Amino acid sequence: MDEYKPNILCFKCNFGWGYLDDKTEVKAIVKNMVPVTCSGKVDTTHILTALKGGADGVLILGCNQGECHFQDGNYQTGKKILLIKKVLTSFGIEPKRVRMVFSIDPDGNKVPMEIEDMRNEISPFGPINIGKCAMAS
Amino acid sequence: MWKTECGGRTRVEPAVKQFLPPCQVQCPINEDIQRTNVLISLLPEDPNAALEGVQQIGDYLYERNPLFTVCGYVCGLCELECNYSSQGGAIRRRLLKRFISDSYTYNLDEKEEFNIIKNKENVAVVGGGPAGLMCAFDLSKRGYRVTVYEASPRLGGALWLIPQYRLPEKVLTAALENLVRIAGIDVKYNMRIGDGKLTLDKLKNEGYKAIFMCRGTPTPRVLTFGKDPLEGQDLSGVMYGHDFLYEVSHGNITKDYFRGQKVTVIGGGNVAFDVARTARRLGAEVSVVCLECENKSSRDGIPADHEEIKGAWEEGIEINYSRGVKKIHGESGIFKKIECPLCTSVFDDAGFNPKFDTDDTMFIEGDVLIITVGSGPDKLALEKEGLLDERGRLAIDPLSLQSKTKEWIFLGGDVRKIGFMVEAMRDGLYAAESIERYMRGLDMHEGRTRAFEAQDIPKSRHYKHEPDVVWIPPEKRMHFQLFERGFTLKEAREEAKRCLTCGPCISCKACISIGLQDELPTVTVHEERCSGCGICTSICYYGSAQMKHVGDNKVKSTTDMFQCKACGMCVVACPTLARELIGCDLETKFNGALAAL
Amino acid sequence: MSQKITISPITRLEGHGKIEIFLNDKGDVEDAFWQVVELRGFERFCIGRPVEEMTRIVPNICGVCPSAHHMAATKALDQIYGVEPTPAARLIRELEFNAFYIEDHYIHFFFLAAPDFVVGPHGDPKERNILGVIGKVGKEIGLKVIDIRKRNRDIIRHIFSKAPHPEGGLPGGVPRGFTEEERRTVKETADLSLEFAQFAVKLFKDLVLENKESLALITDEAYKLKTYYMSLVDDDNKVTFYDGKVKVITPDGKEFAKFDPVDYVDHIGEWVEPWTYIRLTHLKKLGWSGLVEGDKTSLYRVAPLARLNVADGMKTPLAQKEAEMMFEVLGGKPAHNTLAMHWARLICALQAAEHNVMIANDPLLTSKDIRNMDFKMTGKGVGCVEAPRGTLFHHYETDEKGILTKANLIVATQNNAGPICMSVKKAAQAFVKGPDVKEGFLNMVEMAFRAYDPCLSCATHALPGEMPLSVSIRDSKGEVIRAIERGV
Amino acid sequence: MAVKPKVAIYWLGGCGGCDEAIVDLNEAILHVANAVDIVLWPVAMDFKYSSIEKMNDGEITLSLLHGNVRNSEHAEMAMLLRRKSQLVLSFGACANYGGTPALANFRSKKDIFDWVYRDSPTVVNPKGTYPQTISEVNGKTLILPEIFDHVYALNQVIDVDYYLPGCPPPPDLILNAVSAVLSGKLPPKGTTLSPHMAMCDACERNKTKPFKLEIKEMKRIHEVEMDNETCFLAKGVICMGPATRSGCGNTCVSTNTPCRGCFGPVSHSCDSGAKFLSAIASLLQAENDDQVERVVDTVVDPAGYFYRFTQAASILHKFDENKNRRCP
Repeated sequence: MDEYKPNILCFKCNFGWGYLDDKTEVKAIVKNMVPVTCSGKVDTTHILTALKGGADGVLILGCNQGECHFQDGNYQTGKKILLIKKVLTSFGIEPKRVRMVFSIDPDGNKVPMEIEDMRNEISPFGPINIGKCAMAS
Repeated sequence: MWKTECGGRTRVEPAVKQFLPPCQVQCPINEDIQRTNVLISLLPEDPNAALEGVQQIGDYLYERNPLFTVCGYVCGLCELECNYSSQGGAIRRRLLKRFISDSYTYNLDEKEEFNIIKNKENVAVVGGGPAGLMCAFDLSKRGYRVTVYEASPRLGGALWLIPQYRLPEKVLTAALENLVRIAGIDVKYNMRIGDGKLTLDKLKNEGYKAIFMCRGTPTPRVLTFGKDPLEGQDLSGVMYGHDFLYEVSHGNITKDYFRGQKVTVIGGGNVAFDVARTARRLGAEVSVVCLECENKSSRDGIPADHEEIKGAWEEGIEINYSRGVKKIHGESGIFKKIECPLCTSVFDDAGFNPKFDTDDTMFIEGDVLIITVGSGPDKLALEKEGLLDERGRLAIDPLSLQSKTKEWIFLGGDVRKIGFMVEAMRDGLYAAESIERYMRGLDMHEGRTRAFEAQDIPKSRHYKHEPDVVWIPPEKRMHFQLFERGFTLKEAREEAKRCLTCGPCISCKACISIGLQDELPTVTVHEERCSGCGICTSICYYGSAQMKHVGDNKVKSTTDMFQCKACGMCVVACPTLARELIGCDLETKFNGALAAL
Repeated sequence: MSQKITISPITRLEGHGKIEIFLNDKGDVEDAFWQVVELRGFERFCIGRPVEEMTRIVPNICGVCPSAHHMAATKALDQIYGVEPTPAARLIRELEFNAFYIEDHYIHFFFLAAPDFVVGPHGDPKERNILGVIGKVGKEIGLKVIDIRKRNRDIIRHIFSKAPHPEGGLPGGVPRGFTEEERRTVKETADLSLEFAQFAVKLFKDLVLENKESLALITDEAYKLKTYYMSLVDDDNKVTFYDGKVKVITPDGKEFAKFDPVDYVDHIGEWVEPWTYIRLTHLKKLGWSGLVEGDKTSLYRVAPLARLNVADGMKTPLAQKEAEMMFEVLGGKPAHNTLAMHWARLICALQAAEHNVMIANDPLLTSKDIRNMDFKMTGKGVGCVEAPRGTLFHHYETDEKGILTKANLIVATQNNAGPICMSVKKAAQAFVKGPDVKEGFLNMVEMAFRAYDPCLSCATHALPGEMPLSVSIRDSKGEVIRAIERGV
Repeated sequence: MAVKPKVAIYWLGGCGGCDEAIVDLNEAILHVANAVDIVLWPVAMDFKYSSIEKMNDGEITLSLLHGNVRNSEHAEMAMLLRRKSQLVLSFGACANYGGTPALANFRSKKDIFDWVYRDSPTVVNPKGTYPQTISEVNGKTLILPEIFDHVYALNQVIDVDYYLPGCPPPPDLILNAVSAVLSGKLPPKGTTLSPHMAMCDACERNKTKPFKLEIKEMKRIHEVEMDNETCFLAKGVICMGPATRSGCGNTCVSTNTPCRGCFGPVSHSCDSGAKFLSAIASLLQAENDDQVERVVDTVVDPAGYFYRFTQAASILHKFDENKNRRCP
């Protein structure tokens, strides 16, 4: 049997990530990619639904702080992520299963690396188990 | 790869109240600055890959402004209104445009002619300056057969007065020659209207259905004191700035022409400083004398741009503020010195009406006196053509630029009102529109008064300071090469990123043309779901999410579509799903990705 | 051949449980168990919550006596944040608590208990409910009950938002006070309540004492149980509800212990049995005696009768008179007659009503000084009140940020759990003789149970809600025998 | 005379507050009692549930079920009444979204048992006894139901026709619901019988919310002096109002107590907690980027606030639609 590979669902901001890439390429390597025009559009419900829907991790690729095309969309989502991590802990879900990256990569070459990097971090957790309840926090 | 598509061209609707970024409102031809800023900010880091992009951005700019390569060197009007001025310095739009121009200029020669079917009437344009060329370009694109009558042996008009250390000759010539080639415009050189037999009526008889008259201001204004012209302006060693610059640009003046000589320049405008700095580069020791005072912000402040004054000062040019010229002294027909009383005030409520304190008078000696106090139109010619009213002023309708005496004649450019290059270009575009309306028998005015509202500065937590412009140090720049360094690709991307893109998406659409998204989403409010909690107004950076009162002291949120950028922040923040992004494919893509898990 | 008796659910009690009655070969009751069948875990899932939120969470332990939990939590907050409520705040809290006593005791008596006395244990089951009661005593009285209840719940609502779930008790205060105009309404309610309280006691006496059968029931040996008793008493050893010391007396009425609620851990033990989810409280110092009564027992009882047994007397004159009369009828203190709880309950309600008349006339009631925010975090609090169904303990501990790290709750019905088991067994032994049982007799078993007004949603603070309390009678082989169908 | 419609009232894993709420109808309850034939109401009436079993399917016109589902009895009762009833009204926060007791889903059953029967300070349990589903006591076998390790909302166990929110639902909404059934004037199935707007719409305090609301630090309710007109969020106190359905009559906010969301999400919203999280996050403002974490940390126990009443129905803990309703 082949070793366990966590499913990562990845949101990427079009303004910072891979807009030069002729879509298909990165798409081919990276499944479950959701391009979005500004990471600020990503809502809590998206992230939770993704985890519920079987994503072992959710990765959000946003622009550098202060370089958001819409002023502060990445900052807004950043705050959400911090809060969501706290909520996930109560649900007994490892907060590291949600990650936000503030950077820029027009060619999108870094995207697969970022995803791999997150995979490595969360694979020890094993597949996500929402039913599981939190022990003393 | 970097690719924009012509899809998503922005439109600036006449006669429609529209929010625009202030730069675009300020620009006389409403160039969509934000859009190209965004595109530049999205250029690839790799210079070669970027070149493609620069080319495409250039093509886009060229379609609406064939002289943008020149503007990039000489015009920074938009920067005056930039929202960012209040927060660390205006976006250096001129340098950004110059960054495009720097490489685009060298592709102009290869640029293909527009493929236009010329099936409309013949139109003559009298004068090959910015106004005329712009008009000819626009009419030609509309399908008119346009002929430009240029008095001199080359196009460009007043543009040639711009010294080459600010505007390289190559940039100018490339722009001018290719413009007429690409737009398929016929040019007749050395044809001075009103000169001998060639009159406007004659042109009309030759079959030109309409004529755009933009002969500029060929006549230098003479120096006066009080009402009367000063004597001594005919002394040897006394000349007029415009003639001087003209000769320099035509290479009729050798370098070191003024070596060892003392040159005095009269005038406080940009042209005067062009003259002074040019003279300096020709070896002269230069001093400027102007009526206006040093404080630019006061009513009597010096009109020349801050950069000009700074440059001149760096280059060792002495500036005598608040001095008039009461008398020009000469000896045996040769200029010696001027007598300069203190100017106590330049303007009063009556307008230009200088007052002097003759008790405080200084003498400035010199070998050469260059008078640069402006220039005016060739009144005689205009009078002969019968284009003036009883009070000797141009008889035209200010909106349509149509002559009140001859409805087939249109006038614009400096001849109408001396101004910046791009203002003349705007006249050209106006005239073109008027001529089209005149030909098609349409109303000359309807829907031409524009109502643009400048967008406020967006709320941001990261305002950045403007980058410094790099000038070659004075001692190293006493020549006619450019003294201002342009942006590198990296600098250009950085500066373009700094742009807050105040303008609404509808006036930009850069993201669409580069394929970041397929269409502009819009935010709708489902009022039946909105509880008026106002969280959307708190989050909105553009002031587009607003509250309105409904009936019994309740509030509901609305979206000002003019200002909204559909960034979706309010949609995410809305706790009751009252706000929705229409035309945003996020949900579809998300569900797709979810299904693929 | 085996027959089957089932009655389910046991009705008219705020909560569910399960009674198993075992017969021996002779068909006599050999054993009986009362089981509580759920666990909710409030003590655990409140961990990690900001402790000031407890006053908004614990009322959900029970929708019947939420005010008790809410008040206990509020008092625990005072200690955790090291603040004394302002005098006005304390007054307002007592007002609310008394109002709660009134509405709670009357809903129990008229909706749950009265049918047995008014309609009679053998009455038609269809009639044996509040509507039946109203039918007997007259609609206007039914409306009066409803009106009194409504008015007193309005007081609760005014201070703590929702009567079924009062919320918002704050450390050192209350969220809302009274204006002069509002005070007038309070006074009106208090006066009417007092009037009604006197009427209710009278009604009980008319119905019960004038009625041989009922009186016999109350004094019947089958409904007696000799245990220790526990209750809060004030400094003069009088019955008190909002605050006081915990006093315990022996089955023959001597003082066994008197302690500050903070030390409850030293005195109260909770025994775990495999056959019920409820923990059986007992007096720690005596050790677990098992389910026995008399001198050997370590079990104690709480609730109205216990209050009257433990205290030297009532706080208020009218109530005091009634109490004296009750003990006279029952033959002195302590009274072990389980069914006398109903009587005692009405007397407690009377004290609450009298007390509220005093409060309503106290000018302090309209003071604006209703919050003391001079916090000194102590990190520990034991909130204790005398709830309608008995002494109630809320014990919280927090970290320095006031986040709950530990919670332990001992609630009224839990204190009575053991005794309830025994009362039911005793009643069963008395009234169930062999498989051939009249429905009315089974109801009399239920009455033993109902007297405690056991609130299982409380008792199962550890467990959600309730399930039907079903009584099944099993023969020596454990087979369920004989069925009587009712209501069809 | 015409047959009165049969009505059953039953509580599952609840606290009984909903029954109290029905009693709170006060006089009106007598009229209702006249108009309908209450066939089951354990808390107040003497009818037996074996008689329910005897009924024909759909014989009961309306069943009001309150409380969540925590053990097999709950599930069985819910299913029985579903079978016998034409309409099932999910009554109150517990039935609708799990209610406060659903916070138990944040912990494990074992964790709860260990504390209650072993670790809590008052426990005396030398033999380490835990309650058993089957136990022998001097030769007698006693049975206890198995407790699920998860708390479920009613519609996760049976099909529900209408929802009545609140902890507990207020009398006026109860009356409207009942009379809607009696008069047969029923909205589409699945409707929540309450105003669909969020609290702020009905909240007097909303006026005082600033145009640009920025929260630099979350305050806790006991830390602030509350007056009776200022918006709680404006004072930096968490109030679930913006994400919570209205109709409660503003009972809490009018007693200077912020909303905790017992009415659950508004229509169209699946998870009020998640949406409120987004809203709050957007209001939090940090001076600079390294302050963000500190500011967010002033929101203590977000899960406990955002899911106070709706944990069981939250995105993370509800059932996936594609799976069939299952009853563990």
